[in-house]
Amino acid sequence: MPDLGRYALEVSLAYLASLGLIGALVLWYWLRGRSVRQQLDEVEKRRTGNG
Amino acid sequence: MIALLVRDLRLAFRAGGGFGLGLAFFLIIAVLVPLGVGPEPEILARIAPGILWVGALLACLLSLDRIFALDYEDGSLDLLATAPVPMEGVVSVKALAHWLTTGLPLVLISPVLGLLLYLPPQAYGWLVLSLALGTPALSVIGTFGAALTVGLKRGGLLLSLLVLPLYIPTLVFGAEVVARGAQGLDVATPLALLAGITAGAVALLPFASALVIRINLR
Amino acid sequence: MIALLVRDLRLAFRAGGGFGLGLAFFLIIAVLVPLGVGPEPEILARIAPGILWVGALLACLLSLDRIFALDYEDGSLDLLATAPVPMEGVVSVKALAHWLTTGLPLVLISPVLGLLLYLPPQAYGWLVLSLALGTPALSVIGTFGAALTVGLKRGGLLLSLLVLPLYIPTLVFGAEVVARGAQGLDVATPLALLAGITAGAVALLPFASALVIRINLR
Amino acid sequence: MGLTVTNLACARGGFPLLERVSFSLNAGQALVLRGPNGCGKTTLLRTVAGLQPALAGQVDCPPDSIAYAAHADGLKTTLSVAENLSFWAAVYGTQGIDAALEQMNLRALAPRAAQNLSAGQKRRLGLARLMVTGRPIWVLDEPTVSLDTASVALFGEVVRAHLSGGGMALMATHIDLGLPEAGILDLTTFRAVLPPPGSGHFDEAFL
Amino acid sequence: MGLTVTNLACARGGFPLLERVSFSLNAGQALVLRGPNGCGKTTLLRTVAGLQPALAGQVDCPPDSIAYAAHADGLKTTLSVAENLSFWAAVYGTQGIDAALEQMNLRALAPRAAQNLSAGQKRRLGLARLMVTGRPIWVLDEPTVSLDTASVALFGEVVRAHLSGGGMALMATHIDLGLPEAGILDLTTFRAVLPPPGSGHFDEAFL
Amino acid sequence: MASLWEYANPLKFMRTTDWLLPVVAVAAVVVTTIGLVWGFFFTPDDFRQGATVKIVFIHVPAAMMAINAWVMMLVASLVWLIRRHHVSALAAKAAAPIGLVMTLIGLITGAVWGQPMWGTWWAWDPRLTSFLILFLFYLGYIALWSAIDDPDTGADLTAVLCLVGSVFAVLSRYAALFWNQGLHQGASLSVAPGTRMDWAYKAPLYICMVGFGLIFVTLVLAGTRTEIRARRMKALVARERMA
Ligand code: HEM
Ligand SMILES: Nc1ncnc2c1ncn2[C@@H]1O[C@H](COP(=O)(O)OP(=O)(O)OP(=O)(O)O)[C@@H](O)[C@H]1O
Ligand SMILES: Nc1ncnc2c1ncn2[C@@H]1O[C@H](COP(=O)(O)OP(=O)(O)OP(=O)(O)O)[C@@H](O)[C@H]1O
Ligand SMILES: [Mg+2]
Ligand SMILES: [Mg+2]
Repeated sequence: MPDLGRYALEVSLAYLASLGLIGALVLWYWLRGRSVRQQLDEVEKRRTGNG
Repeated sequence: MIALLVRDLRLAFRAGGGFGLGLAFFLIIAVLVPLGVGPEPEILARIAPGILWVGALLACLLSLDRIFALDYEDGSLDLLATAPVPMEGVVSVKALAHWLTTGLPLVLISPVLGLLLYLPPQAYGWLVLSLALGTPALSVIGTFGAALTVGLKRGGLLLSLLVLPLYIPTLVFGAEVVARGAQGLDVATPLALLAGITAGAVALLPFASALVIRINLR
Repeated sequence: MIALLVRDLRLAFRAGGGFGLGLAFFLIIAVLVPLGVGPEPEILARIAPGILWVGALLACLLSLDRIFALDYEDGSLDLLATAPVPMEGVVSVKALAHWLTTGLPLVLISPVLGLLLYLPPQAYGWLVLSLALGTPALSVIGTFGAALTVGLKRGGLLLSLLVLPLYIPTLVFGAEVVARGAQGLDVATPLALLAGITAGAVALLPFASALVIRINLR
Repeated sequence: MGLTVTNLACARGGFPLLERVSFSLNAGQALVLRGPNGCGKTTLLRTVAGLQPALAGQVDCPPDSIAYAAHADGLKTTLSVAENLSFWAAVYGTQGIDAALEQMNLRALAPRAAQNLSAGQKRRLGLARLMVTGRPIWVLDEPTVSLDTASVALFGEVVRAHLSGGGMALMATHIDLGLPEAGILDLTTFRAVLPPPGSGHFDEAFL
Repeated sequence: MGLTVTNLACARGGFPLLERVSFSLNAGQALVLRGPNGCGKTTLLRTVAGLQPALAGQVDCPPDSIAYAAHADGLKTTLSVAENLSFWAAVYGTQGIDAALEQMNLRALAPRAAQNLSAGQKRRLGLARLMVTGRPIWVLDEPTVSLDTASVALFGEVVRAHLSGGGMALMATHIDLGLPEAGILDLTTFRAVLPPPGSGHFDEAFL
Repeated sequence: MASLWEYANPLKFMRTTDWLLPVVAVAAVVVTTIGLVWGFFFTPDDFRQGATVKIVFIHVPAAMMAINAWVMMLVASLVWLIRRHHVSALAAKAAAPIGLVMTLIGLITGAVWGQPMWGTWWAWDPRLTSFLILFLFYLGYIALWSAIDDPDTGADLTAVLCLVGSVFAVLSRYAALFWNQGLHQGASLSVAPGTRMDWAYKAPLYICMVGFGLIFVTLVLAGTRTEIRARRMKALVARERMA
């Protein structure tokens, strides 16, 4: 851990907040992507199954 | 009754945005004012309480016209009037839904906007508290105004005209709480008056609104 | 085309108020701000240009959602789209009608409100001139926003969210003209920029609005 | 335990349209109101439903027994068909929208948003609402507008089932509903007659 | 000099409803579209009127020759009947609303605000609008909704007069219009067939 | 090479991104980690700004990507309006939330940085102001997408909004500059070490910029794939109901 001096709070806050936001965004894209893919697979299966 | 609340909240969300829009409008006001007035921190800090309260009031105001208008236009208001729910209940639920989608988010985001307008740190608590106490009154009074103008085409502007004078006491006391808080003065009196207005409005206005709606449906 | 203008103006008057309501809203803003901010003349004089411009902008905004919404709901927009008038013309006429019922009255009454907010005497001319130059842009841009959101339920707040950022340049230059005028500085640059924005918006945006309306009617 | 209307007079826009309308409906009966456009059918139905006060006469029925369906359907366009129905079921405190969906042939449309329905499909949904109210007296204003023949027959079935369950129906319409057993009331005979000019007092205009 | 529709395919909400619709109308002819609720009549009429793009095929008619009347009447409720009509006459650049008022039996209602009309009276006003457009091809979506029998007959007369003056009419309806001479096109046979499952490409969903 | 437009075909796009996405994703993670670790742990403190200078490694790439994302949406919208390639419309849709988050990160890191440097969380400096305005544009764009049901209508309307909005965003930027210059502030606040930044900072900064660019590309590709699937699913479900 580098010595952040008297700005430790600010710097770590900036890093944490940013990484948190990016993480949340990635998580959201990933979860939504997965759920849509599963739903689509289901629909495709139903479609070819019936046909 | 709960079904009605759920429906109204659901409609607000479906229609794109829900919470988001009131918030965004509030944010935009906080951006526009400095753009118009100029960026000097002293001036902005001085007018911040007033501007934030006026902004909250306008954000409420802009969403009022849809409280009953949509239900009136598609005929559901007629149907609700013949349904086994008292009109007073319908009106209160509508006001509650309006507050949940508009007032509450404003309360929660107001500190961020205080930041943008250089609100002094000691005033943040009072800002949140005064908005939390005052916005229910805005919703209830607004519902009354919406009930008065339901069925009038282009009710939007007329509605503003009717409602804004009714909002004045809430605005004055609310802004006063924040302004005094910012200067470190005693806030008890305006706070009590604000609470009084809200309590009175919530207790009595639904009856007036229900009456007015019934008259408008005739 | 003239028939459409006449009809829109007539509708605005029938619906109660016509000119009156936009004015009243503007007036109310000018009253609310001192109530929220406090009565000190120096502060008010300092913020008057900005507040007056923000007020004009909000008064325009409030009446925007009805530009197309009523015509869409009762089906006349469909019928107009099949009538022998170009959609660009319809859109321009609507913007013109909106300006005549909202922008123009604001321009005319603004000196009175300047008085309420202690605007310095030398700024009155600039206030009227800048509003006269700027409000047409507000109407045209607003018409574009209204065209984008026609047919969306609860378009009101979404419309504000879309339109207000587009209003920013007009607001900045308009308020700057008045602020500089109040301090006796040179106003040529912001005035020219304001005129440029209005000219550009009036010349180009109707095409975008017409395109968007056609898409929305599909 | 039915609907009795006695000597009803009703007005719209402040001036009287119908006078001395009397009829009664008992369990299992249906009555169709007929009359040319503008004769006051909608006005009469709104008065019966309690949405506007009567000029004179009275409407007797058990409290909370009327379900009213107007020209407009009262649909929320952004909610799905099922959501629209469940909402009304919850308001009226009844359970289960399945029977209504089934009988009005809306099952396939259940998850579709109401704004994506055709005119006739919207109307079917508006009528399905009646079935979840659980109310005995149906007051319907031109129920079969925009319906195709199959749907009109469907609607006839539904009304018949409602009647045979002890319900009542009061309907205004211009076209044939496929309900030969329903009584018919022609409203032209009840037109309000204005007092002869000059006879009256000044306050005659303030009815 | 007529309306020719060739191999038209149209879609609503992004997916196809009708395919290979072809018909043509010559001066003096009328065609009635029939089909169950939701089969795509409104969609077809909107496509013909040019309000939405066709998926395939084409609609040939002289420019500016179509007058369209939708489910909604497009009335301004605060304007009077005469003002509503004059507005449309001015938009279409024709003169005189008297004939239209006369023929749709609206003379007595002329000074009345549109919001004070009954459902059927509103509809009559909506139909009177067609007569002031001066357009040869009328495209009508359920024109007789809410009309009483007398008004339907009146409307039949008006259409007949229009046809005998060389006009054309394309109408969708579920009920009898009293126009035995009109051709009938049943839309059920033109339903769009989906490509067999699995056959298509992935991008088949992006029409 | 075949025409670039081939990738506008959804099927082709899906096939290509099947292998491209993992590659870009791994690259994004690796590059960003290198850049941030280098920046956070292995850079000296600035003689004036102390450790806060480390914020630059997030702040500047995020601010850049916030602007670039809008430019990319503008290009994609134009492609959609002119050539009507569905993939580009959906790519614009997928890019908007990323741009929004990048803007937010720029704002937050800037605010956190401003507190020690300027003694205030927020100043109405023209650059900051125009960034806030960009944030509003993103909000409006996303709100419009979410308010419209029909996908093609949504694509058309948001594309027009993006076009018109871009013009006004540029205008706002000049307006903000003008506005503040008129009031003689701004300049004194604007610390611009970029001009005399030395390589000890520049190298990790450039790496971070590339890393953020790769993150953006990864997320856009993933988001576009999701949107394509969602679109197809919607169509299939609607057909099923119709049948
Ligand atoms: C909320 C506040 C802030 C916002 C919205 C913001 C936004 C921006 C933007 C848009 C850029 C341009 C990126 C580019 O053109 O590539 C930028 C660059 C930069 N910002 Fe900030 N900033 C903020 C606060 C700060 C603070 C407090 C500092 C430091 C004291 C700072 C230092 C820098 C530096 C060093 C650069 C890159 C060098 C340059 O282009 O001049 N920023 N910021
Ligand atoms: N404000 C008003 N002033 C005068 N007359 C009015 C007013 N409002 C409505 N009317 C008239 O009152 C009558 C009311 O008709 P109502 O709507 O009850 O008719 P209806 O029998 O339902 O007709 P339809 O079959 O066309 O639906 C109409 O003739 C209408 O013109
Ligand atoms: N967004 C959408 N997604 C899927 N289907 C849709 C959408 N919008 C409309 N539809 C369907 O497309 C069809 C369109 O019907 P249209 O309005 O053309 O019918 P119509 O023949 O005029 O019926 P009616 O006789 O009831 O007026 C309906 O079945 C409707 O459910
Ligand atoms: Mg009626
Ligand atoms: Mg139809």
